[in-house]
Amino acid sequence: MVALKPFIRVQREDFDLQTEIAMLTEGRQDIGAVVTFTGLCRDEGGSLNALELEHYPGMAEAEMARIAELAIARFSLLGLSAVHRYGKIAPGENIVLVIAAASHRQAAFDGANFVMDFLKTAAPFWKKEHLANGSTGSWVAAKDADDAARDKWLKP
Amino acid sequence: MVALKPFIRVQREDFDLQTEIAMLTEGRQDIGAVVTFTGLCRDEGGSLNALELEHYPGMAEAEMARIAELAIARFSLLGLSAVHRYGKIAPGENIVLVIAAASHRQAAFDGANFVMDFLKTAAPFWKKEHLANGSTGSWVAAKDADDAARDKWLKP
Amino acid sequence: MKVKLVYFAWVRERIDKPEEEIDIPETVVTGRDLLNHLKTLGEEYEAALQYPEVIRLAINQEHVDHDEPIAGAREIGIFPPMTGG
Amino acid sequence: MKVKLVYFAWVRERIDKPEEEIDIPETVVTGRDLLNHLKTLGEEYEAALQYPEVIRLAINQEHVDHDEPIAGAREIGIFPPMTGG
Repeated sequence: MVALKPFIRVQREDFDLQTEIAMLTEGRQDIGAVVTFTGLCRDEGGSLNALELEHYPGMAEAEMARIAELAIARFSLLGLSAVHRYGKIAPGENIVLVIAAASHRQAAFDGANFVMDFLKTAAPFWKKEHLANGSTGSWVAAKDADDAARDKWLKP
Repeated sequence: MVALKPFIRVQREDFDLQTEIAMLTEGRQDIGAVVTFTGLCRDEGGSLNALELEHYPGMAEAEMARIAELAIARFSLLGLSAVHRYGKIAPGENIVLVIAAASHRQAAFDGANFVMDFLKTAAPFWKKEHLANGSTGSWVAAKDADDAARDKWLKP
Repeated sequence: MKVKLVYFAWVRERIDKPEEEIDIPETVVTGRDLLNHLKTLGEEYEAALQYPEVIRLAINQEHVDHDEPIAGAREIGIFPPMTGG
Repeated sequence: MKVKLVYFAWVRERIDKPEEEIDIPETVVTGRDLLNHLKTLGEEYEAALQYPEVIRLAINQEHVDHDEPIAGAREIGIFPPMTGG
């Protein structure tokens, strides 16, 4: 059996969920559950004008693929896509999309959740804040909570 | 503060994810995470021709709204939609859609997962199998695993 | 007391009607009593309600336990465990 | 040994270049040695690598620990903890 290959993309432009889902499900009759996660830019109560997403070209795609393949094997997924944007992103805009397809619902939920937790802590992307007052804010700090969310998948 | 009202629909026709998500997120800048769950009809290895979905009109919508409101309160959701189809549905077609929007990712994942677990066990829908050999199969039996999935949310 | 009964899925198929209005004797107090009463109405009811412990009840479109009093109900739904989603 | 170094986020901003090719002395064996060596190259490196324990390293685009030997590396990425997603 040929192992399922995930769809991985790092791109400037936005994505369309219906199109991305169709890439996984079109013509198939064995998929019973599709879970999508979309991460969006928040305005932080009006203080944020934009986020600027920097990434390590090549390594970003490779890490996303590595994480996706772990999820496919662990949750017996029937399809997986991960798309991450870079560049300047305004509040309300999409940043990241993960889609997991499976026979049954819990595998699809777990697959998408797993990919997001590892993507946050291992895929080489960094966010810089552009503030509403015109100044360039600081680089977003990594959160301990994100490490904890990842580590829950590592328990025996 | 006015409590957030979920979008609830029971309908014959299919739904479009991008349109449904836009209903929750359009014009907002406080949503950081959107999780969608789509349940599809599987062909069960080729043995199934279609599922026929029956529902209790009125009560179906009321139960879905009740479950949705529990999820909104429990996970502080910023948006929630649940759409369930009825009638004859072929393998590969959509059956149900749940969308949960929140500030942060875990609340959106938990909200959608919670709604699906309760919807499976409490919303008045029933599935009948139409088999590929032309006969009408039996009504799908309720699964203990679905009760167990629901009960994990009831632990103290 | 007159009440509208609505049936779904294999309960509906076995009773062979989607709904009916029936007159309930005063000795019928709870949902459980109602199921037992219906089983006396004919073969088709007996086939539908053979295993009353798996049957679900709704009064005025809200889930209730079998020991719930049915007094004042306008509509009682009788159906198998749900399998939507 | 000659190696290409690539910097990201505030490491890139403080060193004030996205990448460079440098010549590494033979005494530099591990990633940790490399960070300590870079700190001797000037103020901007010292500012970027002031707290080496938070710095992440990648050899040939794969995450590695600080005690990983760098022998044979074509490209070493040096960057802060990731904040994507």
